[in-house]
Amino acid sequence: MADLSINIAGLRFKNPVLLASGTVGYGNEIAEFTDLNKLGGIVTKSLSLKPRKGNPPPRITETPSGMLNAIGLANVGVESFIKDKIPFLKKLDTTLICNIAASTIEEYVECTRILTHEESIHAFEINVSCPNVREGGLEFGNDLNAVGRITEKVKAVTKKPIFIKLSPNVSRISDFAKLVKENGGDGVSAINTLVGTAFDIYTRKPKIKNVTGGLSGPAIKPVALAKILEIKRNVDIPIIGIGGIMDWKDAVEIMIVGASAFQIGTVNFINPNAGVEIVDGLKTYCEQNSIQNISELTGSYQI
Amino acid sequence: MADLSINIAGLRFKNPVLLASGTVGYGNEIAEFTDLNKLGGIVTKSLSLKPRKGNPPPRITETPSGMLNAIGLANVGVESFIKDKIPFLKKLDTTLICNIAASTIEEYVECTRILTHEESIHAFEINVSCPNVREGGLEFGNDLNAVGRITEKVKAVTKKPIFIKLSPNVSRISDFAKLVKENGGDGVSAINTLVGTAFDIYTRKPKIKNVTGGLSGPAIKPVALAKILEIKRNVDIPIIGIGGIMDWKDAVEIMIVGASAFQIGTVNFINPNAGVEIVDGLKTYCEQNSIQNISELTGSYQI
Amino acid sequence: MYVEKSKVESIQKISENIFLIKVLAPSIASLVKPGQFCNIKVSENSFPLLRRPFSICDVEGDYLFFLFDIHGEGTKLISKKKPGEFLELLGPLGKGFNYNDGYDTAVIVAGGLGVAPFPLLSKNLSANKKVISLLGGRSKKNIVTYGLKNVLAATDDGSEGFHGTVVELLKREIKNISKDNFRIFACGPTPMLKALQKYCVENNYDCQISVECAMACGFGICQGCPIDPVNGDSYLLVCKDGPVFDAKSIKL
Amino acid sequence: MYVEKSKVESIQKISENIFLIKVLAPSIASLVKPGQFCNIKVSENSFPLLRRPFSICDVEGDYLFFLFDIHGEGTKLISKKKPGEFLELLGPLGKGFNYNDGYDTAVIVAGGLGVAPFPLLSKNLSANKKVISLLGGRSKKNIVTYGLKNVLAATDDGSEGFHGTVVELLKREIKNISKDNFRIFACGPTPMLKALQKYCVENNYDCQISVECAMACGFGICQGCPIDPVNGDSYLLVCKDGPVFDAKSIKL
Ligand SMILES: Cc1cc2nc3c(=O)[nH]c(=O)nc-3n(C[C@H](O)[C@H](O)[C@H](O)COP(=O)(O)OP(=O)(O)OC[C@H]3O[C@@H](n4cnc5c(N)ncnc54)[C@H](O)[C@@H]3O)c2cc1C
Ligand SMILES: Cc1cc2nc3c(=O)[nH]c(=O)nc-3n(C[C@H](O)[C@H](O)[C@H](O)COP(=O)(O)OP(=O)(O)OC[C@H]3O[C@@H](n4cnc5c(N)ncnc54)[C@H](O)[C@@H]3O)c2cc1C
Ligand SMILES: Cc1cc2nc3c(=O)[nH]c(=O)nc-3n(C[C@H](O)[C@H](O)[C@H](O)COP(=O)(O)O)c2cc1C
Ligand SMILES: Cc1cc2nc3c(=O)[nH]c(=O)nc-3n(C[C@H](O)[C@H](O)[C@H](O)COP(=O)(O)O)c2cc1C
Ligand code: FES
Ligand code: FES
Repeated sequence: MADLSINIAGLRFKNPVLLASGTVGYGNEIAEFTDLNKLGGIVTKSLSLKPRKGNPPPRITETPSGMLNAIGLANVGVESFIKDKIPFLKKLDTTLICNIAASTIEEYVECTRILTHEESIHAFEINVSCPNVREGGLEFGNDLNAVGRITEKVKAVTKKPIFIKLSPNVSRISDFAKLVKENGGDGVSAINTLVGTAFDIYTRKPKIKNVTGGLSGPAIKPVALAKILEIKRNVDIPIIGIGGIMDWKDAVEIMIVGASAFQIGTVNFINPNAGVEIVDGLKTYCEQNSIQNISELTGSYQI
Repeated sequence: MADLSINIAGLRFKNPVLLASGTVGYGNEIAEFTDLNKLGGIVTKSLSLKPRKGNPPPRITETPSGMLNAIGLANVGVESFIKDKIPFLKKLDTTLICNIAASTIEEYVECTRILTHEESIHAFEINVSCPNVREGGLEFGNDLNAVGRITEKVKAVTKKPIFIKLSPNVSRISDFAKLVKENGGDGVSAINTLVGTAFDIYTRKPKIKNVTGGLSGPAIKPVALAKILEIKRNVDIPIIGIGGIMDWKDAVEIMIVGASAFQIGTVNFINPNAGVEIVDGLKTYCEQNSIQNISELTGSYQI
Repeated sequence: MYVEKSKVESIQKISENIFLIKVLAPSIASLVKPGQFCNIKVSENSFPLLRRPFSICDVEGDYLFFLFDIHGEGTKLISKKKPGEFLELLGPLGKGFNYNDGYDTAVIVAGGLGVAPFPLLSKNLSANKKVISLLGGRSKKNIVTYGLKNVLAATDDGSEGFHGTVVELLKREIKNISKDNFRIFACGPTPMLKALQKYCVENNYDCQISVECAMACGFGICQGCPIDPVNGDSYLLVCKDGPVFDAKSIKL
Repeated sequence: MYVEKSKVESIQKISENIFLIKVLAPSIASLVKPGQFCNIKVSENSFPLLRRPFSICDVEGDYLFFLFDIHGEGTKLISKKKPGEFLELLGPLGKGFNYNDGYDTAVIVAGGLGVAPFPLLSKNLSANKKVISLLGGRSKKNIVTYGLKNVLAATDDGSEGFHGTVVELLKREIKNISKDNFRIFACGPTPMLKALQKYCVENNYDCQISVECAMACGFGICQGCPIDPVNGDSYLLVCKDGPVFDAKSIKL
């Protein structure tokens, strides 16, 4: 029996299968369809200090082998998260990662400072793909300096592992991973969605109200793999791979190019039991290929 | 009867449908399946000064709604192009754009200087997504300065229109378009392929020998649309839209977000008559929607 | 809620572009309430990628019925299913109609394929309730009466029944109905629902409407389907808090 | 060369995983030479995106035959086609076998589904030519003799015919054959072709091999299918310059 457990920054995951932020809410609805205790971990919907209403509809549209979303980081805010959502989450036997999104560096720090006291939260994922209100809406995620500073300052207020979730909409993602490492980050999550859009050819209006949205799903898998490979070849930091994983085969592929663990997003909407099926698929793959420990797969590409 | 003709930088195209560089060779093979004279234009395979053998196989692989290629700019070189390929191309009644790829700025200039004497070439498209040998393999296309300088220097040796083909693998593509404009470029072609990869999960080898390749096809359409829209909203320069167009509906969409003309690539491999079918589809669309002149569509989004 | 691989029992073309499909789905069938829906994976591969939401039209024992028209690629693929082939259902989803108490006459107001949820509602209404079904469509061939009782039609082109919209038909009929203690149940395109909502709010009529919008998951995890409530700062979700809402409670 | 929407006439399961499909394609059928192929769009939507290349197995009047096994999603979709449904063919593509003059005995050497192009070749060989068909496969069920003459089998597990590879079988049989003026025609997996190529080059046997590789367009516009020639600096294209090559002329 292969050992599927993995270890990142001192944190143990029972297997490398995590559910991605924004694609499982706070865990309760998807629990109707799947056994969350069988998964390596859950990353909660991006939290901001105060509740956010999010963008007006339409928020989503399908594209070839993908979807665009512009949810607008709708979330209940830190306070209600602790009061209303943690009680369900703390009962789960899986690793809980809390994703934080903010519009100022101070807000990232403040959220982390408050949430670090919650025992049931094992680590933080910092979503830097948010517009920076100070710099007039430019994304933190495209700004090397900002990513470095966020890592450093957030790290200063918590002893728990910090993963920085990187934007793929940059020329060299490994430069960002390098800065995360230099500033004490414990790992990177890659990738967030690609910027995309779609228009109705009769009304000439955007199919999502926000005009642009984030592209996810199988369409982006080749890009995610290339970004992860680029990080792996250039920076020695644990990578949580994300992007277009639909089944265990995609999961193996993302580990081969460098991921220590991975997250599944869009597939949850189509098959809410996908995570558990991937765990089973990985077990069989490991057995058939004489892999003792799944971490042997990480970065095992043959180039 | 709607007027499908368009005008970019003083150059007239009988319609906005062009065949993309690298997806029609030098026109002769595809002519077996379609009437090239019905199209707005043809962009020839990237030419370099000397012939290039290109990358070893495998060079292509399918991905969800897309494909990866790493042909490696295999081409016959400028001399053989003039001798062996121009004779066929000059007989066509369509606008001919010659695409140039090079590893040094001097090579771009030299190719243009030679080719500008060929009467049958109406314009040049400069492919800046090539590794810059001087700067150790970094892409010109990710380097603002290089794109500016290439535009300026190439422009200096030809009176014909110059379109710079932009890389999508950057944070802000409109910054590049701005530099093209400032340096006298006549337009931008957007987008080239996204960097991607794919691995075999049993051999753990890359599915294309070059490891990474360029992602094209419907999967990238949402990204192409967002990049074109970004340019349109920020820079006043003609845009030739490229990326994932499969049919006339996609073509209308790309014009709505800002393209004056567009190129079709991957679809030629699947349906070599796609260009002519798109011309027909555009005609019908224009008639049904009372569009007198197809250029009315360009940038006609309702946001 | 279940994910159920459901065998197609039969598929019937009701009119030019409209189909009724019957599938075996015992687990879901045992739970359904009128007004609920299933989110359906129409293919075994990733084209199309997302599920497609469809109202549960009717239930017969272990079988579910869906009524649909060909809209795009997803519905085209369903229309080509043959008996013995499969659909993958996720459901039953959403809150159904609140139809048990507090009124004597059920007034169904449906536009186009908005009739879909009403055969089951009609069937499940207790026998002592009166039902009137007002159906609107562009033309005669868009009027689907499958499973409905006491039907009056309205067509835009006058080819069947009342010449005009179904909301106008309701306004005409209301003088007969309004003597009763009635509740309106409505489903259809958003412009129709808007007109109906305005009319019902102005007249303080009891009205439940079933709303459509783009969906990804269908059960509350993607936040893709927000709708603005009349009261409150945060959006409701059409898939989880709806698709049926009190006409007074939401902004369309 | 044509793009032809071809109606499926019949589809037949030859063995566990192997199918023979017959389609109506008069324009293409009128042009085909043995060893050519078609690039086939297996669905009407963009899944899968690219065409799939298949050797033309046989021609009967206006009909073409293809022999295939289920490999991935594309071939799975073809295997599910029903008579009356369509495939979109592009072809005939590539250069076929050079089989007319200069020899008396045709020695067919095929590994697995590499038999595909040989029924048509066998049929088109002039009557005065002798044919020997050597077929290799993992096991008995992988040996497909459809349309072939004078068959000798080789299986890896010995369940049929010679116990060993088809190249080993050729080496054994060659003493009977080599008295004749013969030409070898081969198709199969690359490792088999490599072994055969080595053997033929060493012995200076006349041998034509049909090569497989990933393809996008199939007619020379994508440059996706290069193969290294023994002489020359630039690649050849499998789709246009091949798929049949003289064994001496290419590096495998
Ligand atoms: C709760 C609910 C119940 C529904 N019940 C029925 C029913 O019983 N019968 C019926 O015929 N239709 C029903 N619809 C509409 C049906 O879901 C769409 O017609 C269908 O998704 C179109 O898919 P397509 O692939 O054919 O079209 P496409 O246009 O190709 O779909 C593209 C995308 O747009 C979305 N979309 C397009 N139109 C709609 C729409 N009107 N509503 C929601 N999403 C849409 C699809 O989900 C898909 O992601 C219902 C919708 C909802 C939300
Ligand atoms: C000239 C030529 C003739 C062929 N003739 C036959 C034949 O007569 N019968 C038959 O069964 N098969 C034949 N093949 C192989 C056949 O094309 C592949 O089995 C088929 O493309 C697999 O598609 P898939 O979607 O089922 O598999 P997938 O693995 O899902 O295909 C994924 C991608 O890989 C490519 N690919 C995978 N395997 C191959 C391969 N071996 N060769 C080329 N491309 C591949 C496909 O084109 C596709 O782009 C031939 C190939 C070539 C090049
Ligand atoms: C509807 C939706 C909402 C998302 N919300 C968030 C979010 O709140 N925070 C975040 O960091 N990522 C968010 N993401 C991005 C995903 O976590 C993931 O990075 C992306 O979808 C790529 O993975 P996939 O292709 O498996 O979906 C969201 C994605 C989707 C589709
Ligand atoms: C096989 C292949 C070869 C290509 N070669 C070139 C090239 O030589 N020069 C170039 O500028 N672009 C090249 N491209 C990029 C296309 O011109 C186009 O920008 C890209 O494919 C996106 O368009 P599409 O999605 O319609 O294919 C190539 C694309 C493909 C698929
Ligand atoms: S459709 Fe996903 S939350 Fe409603
Ligand atoms: S497959 Fe496109 S050139 Fe050969």
